[in-house]
Amino acid sequence: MKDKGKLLMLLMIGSETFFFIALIIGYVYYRNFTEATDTVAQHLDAVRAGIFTLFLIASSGTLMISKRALNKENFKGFNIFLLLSIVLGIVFITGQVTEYIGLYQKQITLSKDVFGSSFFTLTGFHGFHVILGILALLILLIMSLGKLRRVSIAGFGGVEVYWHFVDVVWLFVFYFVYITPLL
Amino acid sequence: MINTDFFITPDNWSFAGIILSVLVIAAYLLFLKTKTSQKAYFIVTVILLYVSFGSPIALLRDYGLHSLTMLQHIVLLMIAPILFLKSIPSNTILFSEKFKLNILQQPKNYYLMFWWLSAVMMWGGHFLSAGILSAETGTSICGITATKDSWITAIPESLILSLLFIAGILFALPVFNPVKSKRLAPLKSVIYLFTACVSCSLLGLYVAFSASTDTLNSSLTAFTTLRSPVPLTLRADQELAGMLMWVPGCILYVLASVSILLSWYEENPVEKSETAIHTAK
Amino acid sequence: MIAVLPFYNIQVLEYTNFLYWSFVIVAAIILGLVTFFTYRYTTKYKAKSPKDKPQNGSLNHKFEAFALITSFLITVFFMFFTVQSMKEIQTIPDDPKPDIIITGHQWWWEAEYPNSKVITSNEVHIPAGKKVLLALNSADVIHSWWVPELGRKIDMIPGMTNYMWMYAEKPGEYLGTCSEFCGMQHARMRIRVIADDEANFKKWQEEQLEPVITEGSALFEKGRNLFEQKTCTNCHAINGTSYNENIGPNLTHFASRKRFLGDFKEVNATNLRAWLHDPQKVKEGAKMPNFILSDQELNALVEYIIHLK
Amino acid sequence: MSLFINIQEGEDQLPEVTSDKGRLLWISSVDHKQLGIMYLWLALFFFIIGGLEAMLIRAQLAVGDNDLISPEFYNQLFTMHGTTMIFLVLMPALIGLATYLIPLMIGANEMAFPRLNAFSFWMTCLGGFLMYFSFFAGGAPDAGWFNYAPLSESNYSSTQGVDYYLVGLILTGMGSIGAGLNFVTTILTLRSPDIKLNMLPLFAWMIFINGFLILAAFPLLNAGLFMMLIDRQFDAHFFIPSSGGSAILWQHFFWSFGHPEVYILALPAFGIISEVIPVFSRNKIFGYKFVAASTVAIALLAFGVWVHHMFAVGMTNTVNGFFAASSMLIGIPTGVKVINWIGTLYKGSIRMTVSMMFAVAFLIDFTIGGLSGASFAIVPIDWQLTDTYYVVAHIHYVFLGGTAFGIFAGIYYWFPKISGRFLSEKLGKWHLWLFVIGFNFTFLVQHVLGILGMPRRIYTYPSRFGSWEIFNMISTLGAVMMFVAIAVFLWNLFITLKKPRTAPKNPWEAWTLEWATNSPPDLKNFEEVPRVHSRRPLWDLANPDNPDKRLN
Repeated sequence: MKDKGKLLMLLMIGSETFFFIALIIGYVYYRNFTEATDTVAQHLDAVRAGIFTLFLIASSGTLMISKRALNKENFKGFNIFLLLSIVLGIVFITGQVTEYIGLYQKQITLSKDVFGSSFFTLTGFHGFHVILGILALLILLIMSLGKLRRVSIAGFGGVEVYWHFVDVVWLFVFYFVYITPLL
Repeated sequence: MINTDFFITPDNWSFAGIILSVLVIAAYLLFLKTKTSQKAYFIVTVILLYVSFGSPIALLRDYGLHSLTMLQHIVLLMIAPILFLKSIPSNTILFSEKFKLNILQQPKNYYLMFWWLSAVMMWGGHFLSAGILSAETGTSICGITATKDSWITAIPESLILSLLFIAGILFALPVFNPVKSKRLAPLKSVIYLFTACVSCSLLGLYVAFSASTDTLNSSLTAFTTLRSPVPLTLRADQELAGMLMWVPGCILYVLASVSILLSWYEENPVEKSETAIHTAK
Repeated sequence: MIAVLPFYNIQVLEYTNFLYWSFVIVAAIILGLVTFFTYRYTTKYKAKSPKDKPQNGSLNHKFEAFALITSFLITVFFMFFTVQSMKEIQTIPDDPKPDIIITGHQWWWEAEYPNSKVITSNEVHIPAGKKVLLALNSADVIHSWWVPELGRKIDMIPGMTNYMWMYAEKPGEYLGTCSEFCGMQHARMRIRVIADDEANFKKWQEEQLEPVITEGSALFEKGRNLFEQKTCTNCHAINGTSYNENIGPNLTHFASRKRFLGDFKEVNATNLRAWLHDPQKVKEGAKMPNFILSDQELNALVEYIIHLK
Repeated sequence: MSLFINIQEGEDQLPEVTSDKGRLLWISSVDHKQLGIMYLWLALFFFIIGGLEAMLIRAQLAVGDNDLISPEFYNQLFTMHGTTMIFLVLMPALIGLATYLIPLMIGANEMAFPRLNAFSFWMTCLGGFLMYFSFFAGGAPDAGWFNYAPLSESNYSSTQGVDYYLVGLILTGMGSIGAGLNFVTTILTLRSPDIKLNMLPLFAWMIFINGFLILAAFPLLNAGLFMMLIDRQFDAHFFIPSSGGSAILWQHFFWSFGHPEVYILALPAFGIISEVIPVFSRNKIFGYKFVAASTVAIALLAFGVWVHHMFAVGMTNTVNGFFAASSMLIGIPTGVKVINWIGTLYKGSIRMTVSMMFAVAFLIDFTIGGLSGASFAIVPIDWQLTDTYYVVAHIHYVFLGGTAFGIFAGIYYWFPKISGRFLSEKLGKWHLWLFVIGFNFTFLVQHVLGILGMPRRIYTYPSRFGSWEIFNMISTLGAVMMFVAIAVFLWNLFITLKKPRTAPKNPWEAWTLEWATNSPPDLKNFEEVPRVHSRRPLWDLANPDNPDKRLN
């Protein structure tokens, strides 16, 4: 493989997958197989979360478009769509933060019960990964605006894969956290 | 009572199935020129298919034996497809160079797609089976609940089993394609199989460890009437199912990986290219 | 003194014994072969001088296949007997009705006999010659019940009840120990199981159910009052009185027991006095607080508790 | 055809350090050789600390009813001893050797990500020192190295020790993941163009597989550690049964990491042995295919056996039975490896150097460890012997008699390459014999102690148990012998490092690429890399008339 950075990122994603599998197992375990109360589950708004999910998916799409622009050496398009991805990512994070605030106002917290613990841990770690991804994209954007164009493009492969990964993980999290209680 | 009677009652053995199997085997032996080992693989495949679809074992499912369903699924999803692909000669039209379905020409074009497709079919198939069982018994199976006697019971079980077999073939194709040049590189096949193992393990884990007393108690009444003759407790049955999915399934892929690697260590591109030059002349 | 290997003649241990000895034999053969060939080759093929040319000899590769098949067969053998003996040792009915419920505490044991309603601590009595079903759980952290001569080992996990069979063929005292690390005094959380014959066991149960003595010498009375004043009753229950908090060991027939503090000290006035005087000095980390009792108070309390027969 | 090819990387990929002179430069170094050496020093440092802890433990247990050490301190000691030896000694030592050797073995000048390499090292270092800082911050972790909940939760472990344990392990875990990432990418991308993946030296192959194991296993631990940290710091309830959590789930997380971890520590040692034995037997490894393929089988199976640490937890016979089967099966590929190593001795021309003697000691002691491990797969035996000194003996036979002997063999073997000097063979033999005899004295009797019913992790035992006392005394005396052996080893290191550099390029007439460089290698490892056509490139160069079978 030519792109060392992308290879490294792929391996790291493989590793992170196991991390999230462990967290999801924890979540499913407490959700399904203990007598944990469902207070948090009852307060989750799947529709709202679904809308924010669309933002995150869209950000993956815009990132792909910006990659295509990069391959055609259309730097303007590249920058615009990169910026768009970042904005969409930030929208998603904003959604998550406001959701947390809403839940905390309803006294649903990390320490309320075991379901709260696993819910906030799982979504929190995902949110943390999204923030890291946004930072990486920002760095790419800033570098591509400046003189370091060549370097930023070299790092693009890795960051792109990472961003898609964060996106896919969210789909699983969304399914297990928001959809399964409805089934 | 499940005893030898159950197995020797001719009614429980599908006669049409036997005829069909014999015909298929005969056709294979007559029309295809293959190695002896391939013939053996094919015969075993047909026997496995027959046992899964037409033998009393298929009927035992009706006792709500979760572990047996899982065994059936493993055979159809993992064992039979590999044997089947191994038994197909490389000049079969579907796989040969002449067959110009572009996507099948290079494994890198389709392996990801097939992985996902078969993973979805595997999980979907299992959940559908659980759903049917749930609808038949009116209880929840591994957290899956269907309304009693809902439309879902109309789906014939054999359809799901056939789908699983097809999913198995699709899944095994990138690694066990009869044409060697269309296979994934050895190390990539190992990773491909390993990722499948992870997926498989998760299902096994889920099934095995969801067998807590609490979840089972709710379904106890329905099952005791259904399967009073079976000498397995409900919990043991479900754990057995999960563990079967997990341990033998994974060991099968580990063995496949190791056998792929063993031939890869010996691989000698020099010899290969020399013979290639030889044939070119 | 615990002895696992000279197992008693009961099924549980027979199986374990058989498996262990056949394992030891197989292992000894394998180890013997490895040692022998390593020794033989390293001496036989030792280079005579540093300039010896490499010989590049090689064993036949069929040898690997042979080893694979042999070890697989050994595996099948042990697997078969493992499954068999697991079934023998650990078949618990779907709807278990335990004879004794044992709860692990940091660092002592509580035993409850649901049939006779006896509650005791640290010293478990069982009838000899009869299989007893134990239910095990824990009040705080994970403990593990292990009386090697009487059956398997099983963890006691908070929030979960485990079951196991225990069987003593002959009357006698059997020692065991908590074998999951459970905090500071894990070492001093030992078990004493006393197997009585049927008649003695019945007698013991009846004795345990007898009401507690409430009257005695003046010192005894003083001790009883102190027991209430010093808030001993907040943790310790004495059946037949209004003290029924089961946080610490049940003291109803305390003096009928041979040892206390998780089989650590013999029950006698001296040990009891030392314990009440400064629990942390006797068993560091124990949950028992130091009530800073005066000498008279100590005498009275000891007098009271030592008469709880 | 030329015998050498030029290496493909440009100068810009080399570390920015221009000289290896000056001590301070080591701190900022990103050179894989310097980092490898620092890893080894770190491991040695913690090895001494962990060893001293072990000596205190043995001193306390030498006689019954001993009150040399308070129970509280004893619990901290054995917790820290276990954690230190596994995460701060064996891991860094193996990663250090790999960091030093992998680029050399595959004809590269650097790791794929030199800065990540430095990051990994400093993370491990930080995690280790943070964990030890807990001694000065109110108390070290005291819940055992596997830290079972709920004993490790705040209501039962009130000091900050466990928090230090959690944070320390998360940091070292990140370091290990970084190292794993680096090994895999380096091997995949920086190999000399001649080297196909199936031509890797066995050590490199094992590290390659090990990289994947690290990548898959450590995240599982990290997830558990984070959950427990959240429990302790933010009052969550993951592992607290009294408020709805599950004590068992922690065990599942820990052991689904913990068992692969055993192989993470064993595989590189297997790799070292597979390098040392052939070189000193002057013989090709018997069955490269089997050794390499069984490694893959072990790595894959390693994730399906963890419940055998939990047979006594009270799971049903069905679950236990399947895990017993998979645990027994994983013994088979491991056992076949021993046959491969012994087969390599056959018709060799064996030179009994200290390195080779450690490898031979490894063969026998690791077999004992493997066999006693197999006895735990037999569930009824496990139901008697788990959590007794039998387990203690087993784990030490695997980690000390297995991995540590492997590391010693590797250190005596590669020391001339790393430092340019030979460790004294005479002192080395003292070290070896004292250590091996002391080791077997210490731990062989512990099997018996376990069978006699002595549970592990007890700070004392009643002195009325006479036989316990005798065996414990033997064990302690053995430990003293090992202590002396390590002193001899340190003395050996000390005097050797004062000697001038005299080692030639290839003193052992070995066959892998690292021996084609200077001893010690220059900052840029290879000006030109020898052409490689087989698994033994230097053999082909030395014996042009009788080369190995070509593989490319």
